[in-house]
Amino acid sequence: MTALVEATGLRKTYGTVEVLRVDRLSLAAGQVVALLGENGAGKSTLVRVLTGATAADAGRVDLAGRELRNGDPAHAQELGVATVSQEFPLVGEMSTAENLMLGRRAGSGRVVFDRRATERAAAEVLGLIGADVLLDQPVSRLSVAQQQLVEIAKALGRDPRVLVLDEPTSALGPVESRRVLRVARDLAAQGRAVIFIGHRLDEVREIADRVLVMRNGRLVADLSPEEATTGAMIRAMAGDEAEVLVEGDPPRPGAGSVLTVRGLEAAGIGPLDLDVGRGEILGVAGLMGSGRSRLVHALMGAARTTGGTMTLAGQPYAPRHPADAVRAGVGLVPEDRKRQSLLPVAPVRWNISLAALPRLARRSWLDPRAERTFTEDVRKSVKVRCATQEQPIGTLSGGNQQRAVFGRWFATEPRLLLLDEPTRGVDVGAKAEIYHLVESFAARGTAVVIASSELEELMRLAHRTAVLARGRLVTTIPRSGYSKHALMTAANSEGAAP
Amino acid sequence: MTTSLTEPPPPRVALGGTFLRGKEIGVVGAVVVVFAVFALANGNFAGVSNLQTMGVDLAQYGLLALGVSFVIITGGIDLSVGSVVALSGVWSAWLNVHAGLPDVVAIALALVTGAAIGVVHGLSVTVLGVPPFVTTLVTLVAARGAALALTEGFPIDGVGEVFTSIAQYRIASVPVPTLLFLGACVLAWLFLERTYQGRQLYAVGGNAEAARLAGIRTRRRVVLAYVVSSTCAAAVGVLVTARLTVGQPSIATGWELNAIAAAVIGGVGLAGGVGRVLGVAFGAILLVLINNGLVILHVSPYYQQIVLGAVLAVAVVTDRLRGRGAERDRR
Amino acid sequence: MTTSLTEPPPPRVALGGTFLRGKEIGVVGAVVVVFAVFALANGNFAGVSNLQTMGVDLAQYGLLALGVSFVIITGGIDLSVGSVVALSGVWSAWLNVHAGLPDVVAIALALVTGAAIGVVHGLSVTVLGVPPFVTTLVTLVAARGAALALTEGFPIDGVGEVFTSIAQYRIASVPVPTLLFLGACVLAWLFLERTYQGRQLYAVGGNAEAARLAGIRTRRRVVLAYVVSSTCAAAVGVLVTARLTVGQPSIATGWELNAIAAAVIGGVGLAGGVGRVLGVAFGAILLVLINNGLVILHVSPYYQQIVLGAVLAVAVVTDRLRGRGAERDRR
Amino acid sequence: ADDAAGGTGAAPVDLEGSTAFNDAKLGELAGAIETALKGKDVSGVRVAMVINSPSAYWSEGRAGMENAARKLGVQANFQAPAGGDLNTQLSILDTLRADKVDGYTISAVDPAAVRGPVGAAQGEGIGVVAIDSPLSGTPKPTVYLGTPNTEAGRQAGEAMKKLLGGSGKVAILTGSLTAANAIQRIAGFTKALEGSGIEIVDTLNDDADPSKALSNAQTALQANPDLTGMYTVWSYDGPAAGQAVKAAGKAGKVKVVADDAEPKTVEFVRDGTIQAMVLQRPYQQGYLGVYLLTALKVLGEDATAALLKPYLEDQDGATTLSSGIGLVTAKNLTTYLDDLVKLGVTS
Ligand SMILES: Nc1ncnc2c1ncn2[C@@H]1O[C@H](COP(=O)(O)OP(=O)(O)OP(=O)(O)O)[C@@H](O)[C@H]1O
Ligand SMILES: Nc1ncnc2c1ncn2[C@@H]1O[C@H](COP(=O)(O)OP(=O)(O)OP(=O)(O)O)[C@@H](O)[C@H]1O
Ligand SMILES: [Mg+2]
Ligand SMILES: [Mg+2]
Repeated sequence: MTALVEATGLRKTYGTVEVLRVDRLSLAAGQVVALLGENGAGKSTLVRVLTGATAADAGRVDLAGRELRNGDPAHAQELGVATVSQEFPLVGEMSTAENLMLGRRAGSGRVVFDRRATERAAAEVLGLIGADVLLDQPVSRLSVAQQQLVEIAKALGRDPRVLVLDEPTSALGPVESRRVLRVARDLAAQGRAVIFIGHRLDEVREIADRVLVMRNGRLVADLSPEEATTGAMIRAMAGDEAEVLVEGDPPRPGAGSVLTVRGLEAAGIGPLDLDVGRGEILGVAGLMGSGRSRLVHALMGAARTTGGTMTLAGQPYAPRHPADAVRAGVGLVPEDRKRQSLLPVAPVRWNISLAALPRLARRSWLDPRAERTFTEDVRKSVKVRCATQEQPIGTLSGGNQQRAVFGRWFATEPRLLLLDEPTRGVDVGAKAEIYHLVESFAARGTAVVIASSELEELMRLAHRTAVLARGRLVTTIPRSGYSKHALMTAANSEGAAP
Repeated sequence: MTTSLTEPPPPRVALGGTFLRGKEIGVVGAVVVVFAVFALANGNFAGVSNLQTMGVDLAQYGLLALGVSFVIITGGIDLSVGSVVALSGVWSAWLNVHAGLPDVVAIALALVTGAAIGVVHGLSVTVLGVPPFVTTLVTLVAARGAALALTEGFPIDGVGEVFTSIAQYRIASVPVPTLLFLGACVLAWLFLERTYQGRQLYAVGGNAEAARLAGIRTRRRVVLAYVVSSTCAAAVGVLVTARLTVGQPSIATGWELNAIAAAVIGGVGLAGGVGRVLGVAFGAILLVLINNGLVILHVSPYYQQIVLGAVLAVAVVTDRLRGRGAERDRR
Repeated sequence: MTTSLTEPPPPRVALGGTFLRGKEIGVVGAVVVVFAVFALANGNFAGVSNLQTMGVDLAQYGLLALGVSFVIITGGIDLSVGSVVALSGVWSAWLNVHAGLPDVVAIALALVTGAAIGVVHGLSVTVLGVPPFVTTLVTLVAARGAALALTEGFPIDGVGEVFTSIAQYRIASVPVPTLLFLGACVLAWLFLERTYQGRQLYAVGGNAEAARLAGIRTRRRVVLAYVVSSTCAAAVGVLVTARLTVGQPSIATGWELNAIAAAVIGGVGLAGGVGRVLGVAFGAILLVLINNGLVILHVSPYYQQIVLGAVLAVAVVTDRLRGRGAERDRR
Repeated sequence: ADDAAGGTGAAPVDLEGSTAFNDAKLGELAGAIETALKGKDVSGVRVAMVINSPSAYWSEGRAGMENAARKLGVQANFQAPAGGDLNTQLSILDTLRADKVDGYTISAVDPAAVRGPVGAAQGEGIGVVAIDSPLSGTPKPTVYLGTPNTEAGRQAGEAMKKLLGGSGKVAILTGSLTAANAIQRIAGFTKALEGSGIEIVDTLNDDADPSKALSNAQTALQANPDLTGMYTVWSYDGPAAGQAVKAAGKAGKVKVVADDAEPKTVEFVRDGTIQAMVLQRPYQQGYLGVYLLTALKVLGEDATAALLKPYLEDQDGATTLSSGIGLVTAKNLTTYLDDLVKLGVTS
């Protein structure tokens, strides 16, 4: 076995925090290596250093026997590295085709841009993962899942010797995920090296030839597939004291209805009816683009509704703006963290207190000390790992950002909580924690609507799951009727006849 | 269900508090250095009467910069302020002299007109979706045109007592305009740092979509920002007319760039969501100091702009070099 | 599990290809309407010799707008172009008259100086990380100052033959500057739409981090954009000097706003990553048409700016209202 | 064929130029002041000259200021608001007061607007002399050293009337619609044309941009094919008009009267494209300005007033020390240029 990736003495500090300390790392060709760790453990930082996206403070990286110029992604690419980044960097205003071929040249010319050849090459690249995305649309019009597929195809198209997948399936449904995993396996079989970062342990077990675990910026475990049981992985990630339990049942729902929806119509969805009771957790399943996100947006008043009526806690509810929804006691954790949730350069404190500000203020006036204490409490309750509350939230790891967004809405103590892909990019421990939080809210009477691509998540959390197809409600499956098969079959049905 | 997650490690860093504030340290430092240098070079520079002169200039540039900062914080830009200064200066004089309204009423009406211009800007940006740059560029042209049309080129002479006393009165030898500016700074600070609407302004600039989904009435906040900016500009127009004692349509040409420059030098980010009153005020002070210093040090007018450019360049570059240590590797 | 993957994409979209192009339709339409109205109102407007006058004006504004567009496409801004025009105009005249260099050498050196200014801008933005607004603002002040210092306010008379013939020659009755502008448009179009480097410029403006991670040398692209902008400005400086036959330090004051306005009206997005040559050219044409039309229709000088503002407002707002149908429901 | 004929058109014979200005009398006055200052220590005197905009026009005045300062041995500094900004000029005046200079001459962007700072300066015993445009309504009356702009405009109008033989269409080019000097000259020009058959068809503002001036001039020729005259107000407007007229092949057919003598204007006068220049003597405004300020400081107000008395006129309600008006045509151009060399204006 030849080592395709060799790293020694890597160090990286932000401010005074050392986030990476890896003395030796050697990755062989022909293997899928999974990299595990809690949110903020330093996984992304490690692969960013390996791929030149971030300059290390010290250390040396060799790719296929040649030393990488520190912090030079172009050089890494020359050496045969391709990366699927966690926050998929795409050029929003450019077409999908050009994004897929970004920084590369299709056709024969080196100077003259060949649009047709580019589109042909792009279509081919998309074919590698069987994705079906319009090539000439600006990429900003795609859904998160589609963007993630584009990002994956973009990396595969480079025909890499070393492929880095940083949470490649976080926004994908089960079918697409499976396809991506298979492609990764195939590449390894062809003698490439694949680094796979993920928080879904079943995926890791399915794909990995070797499991590396990180904690606080260090490599703390190196497991073979046989050693890598779920328990062992969790223990390695969280330290010995941790005992994470993801299984379980949600608390029993209370009596009484919180939200009733009749004949709701909005762009591309409906008409559909829904009921969510006190303390009830309603799952929403469906394929990519089936309208889950638009449903929760319509419930939040963030998308214009064109028909139907709603009542919330017995009162007529017709939000025309999310502000109306917030005032009525509704909260939304959107699916696209970067575009829809974060104020990236603002401190963690601002991000957490954002939705609760009006109620935190006394007649408009904010008391900074009260805000700080309040934020600190919330931060602790959702366990955001950060140096201080004043740190820009953009510098936190992805999972910690997601926890902060959760904190934002938990702080408003909503009557109805809308969750769109809520645990995207969240580590197992935190996921359990978030499930726990959702359940504790439900236990206090909050109604929860949770739209998710992860069937396990719905099966674990939801009392009932509504399945959408083409914007219409196909069926609602009770907890007793859960199985992956049942959910998938319903999602693939044609939807109610118009 | 027994989940006992590891608590995050104790906060090891004192990054936070200083991270944003660091931007302001740069300007404040530059102000101190420039002031010291000029005061050493000419003893009269730090004299009371020169400080008063600078105070009046500061009131004008500073108030403008303060208003513009509100807009920039929401992620917009306001190019119209110079022209709005001219229009409001002429308009208040016209109302006072030609329409015969009492001084105070004329001034109030000029401010209201400024606010109305801000409302138009805000609605154009939020409801029509015309980019801020274009919206306010139209006003840059049109408001200057209106000022010119109102006077047909002739300055409007004969404004009343209240105008002149605004410009001439001093309280504890601080000129009234300077006091007004200080007051505006305090108000702006209170609003931006101590009310939730102020925070929401930053949120809108930081990420409008996230702000909207968090239940913030983004349009209202944006409109508010433009109203503040135009009203500040209108107030500056009144101050300038008070100082000149005539309504002159040619005043304040190009001041929008000064105002934006003061804000940006003071650490307000043009991308929106970032910036503080302290920085803006010191940005304006820096510009006023340099401009005044060039005159009092007898720099030839043909070389003043080169020197101004050089001083700015040095200030900006050292600020960057200092800041680079803190946030290396972001690209 | 063999399931048909994604839902079929929303079929209603024929938007794609025309979506961006739509922005340009607005300006082109406005140009046609304005031209028709003015030509009907005064027969001389569409006469050959007035078209020539407009052609020369267009060469100046248009070239400037074209250069600035490069910078805006990378997500930056260039406020210095007006001052660079002045500096290069004076500098080429100085080299020619006072240093006694041959005309062509003087012109070439002025262009090289322009390019050098662009390099400085580019490095300041990319390496030092000084925001583009601040970087070019410093040059706005300093380059104007240099032009003033070079002349001490006194125009430089006596430029050579080559200068004057640039301004006076016509090929098939099209003035040389206009031809130069058209040539520049074709080159810019080829570069931006038909070369990889050009496409990479858009990528850098659209998402600099994505471009960097894709292995694009973002800094080089950004530097290139500033070089193009400053060199265009320097060329305009030479053209203006050629037209005036003297090097005048006070030319082109405030032209940066005209240039940026032409670009933005032509659909170049200030956030970067968006914009086409066609739109920029028509944006510049629109401004030139209106400015010239106001004179030729004898609009009172006191009302010209109001009318200019009103025409712009109408053009921009109808454009938006038209565009809104296309992309409703995004907020 | 037309072009050839137009290009050789000579200056009309009926226009009588004059280059005397008021140099003789002002030279006398300077001598008187020098005599009075003899034996007094003037080395500590600091004066300033504040102009309205840093332009070519003022380099002659600056030379005068420097020559006078050298001759008397006083310190003089030269100040200008960038871009002719009114408010900046006020700041400059206030700053000079704070700097405790002994006196300044001022060419006000707007005479009404500088009343405040000038009053404050006078209150602190700083001598103020108005140049280029008169001040009124200041606490203490100021001497005005210069030419009434209205009068200059009137003379331009008279010249235009003669050139056109009493009828025609005229366009005015100006750098500002708001600056006092522009307003007054245009007013004087308009006044002179009243009652004649000459119509002012366009007044075009270029906002102090020479390139816009040229474009305006060209457009004016397009817009009015029957244009017969142009009056240009700011210094660079003359060359702009000359060039546009020449390029249109209308030299000699469209008569141009220009204020100020930029080199290019002089060239155009020489080749007959521009028929007349209406000139001031900024040199004297700089030169004698320093003398007056020094006298005010060293001799005191009363003694200075006594010295000045024989030379003062009353014009436009201001006490005027006229620096004269010149009308320069192709015929007396050389005399004018030689005089400048004699004064020591190098360019
Ligand atoms: N630009 C930055 N500035 C400051 N700190 C940073 C920056 N980028 C990352 N960090 C810090 O480095 C640590 C490691 O982050 P990293 O993104 O590598 O975590 P991760 O293991 O990928 O987590 P996740 O699973 O949540 O993606 C975190 O504590 C994060 O806050
Ligand atoms: N405002 C909009 N304008 C145009 N298209 C939209 C809009 N909102 C969503 N879409 C598109 O409609 C499709 C379905 O949207 P939605 O996001 O609701 O689906 P989803 O079930 O949540 O699937 P996903 O997994 O993609 O999030 C997506 O392809 C999305 O790109
Ligand atoms: Mg990560
Ligand atoms: Mg979704």
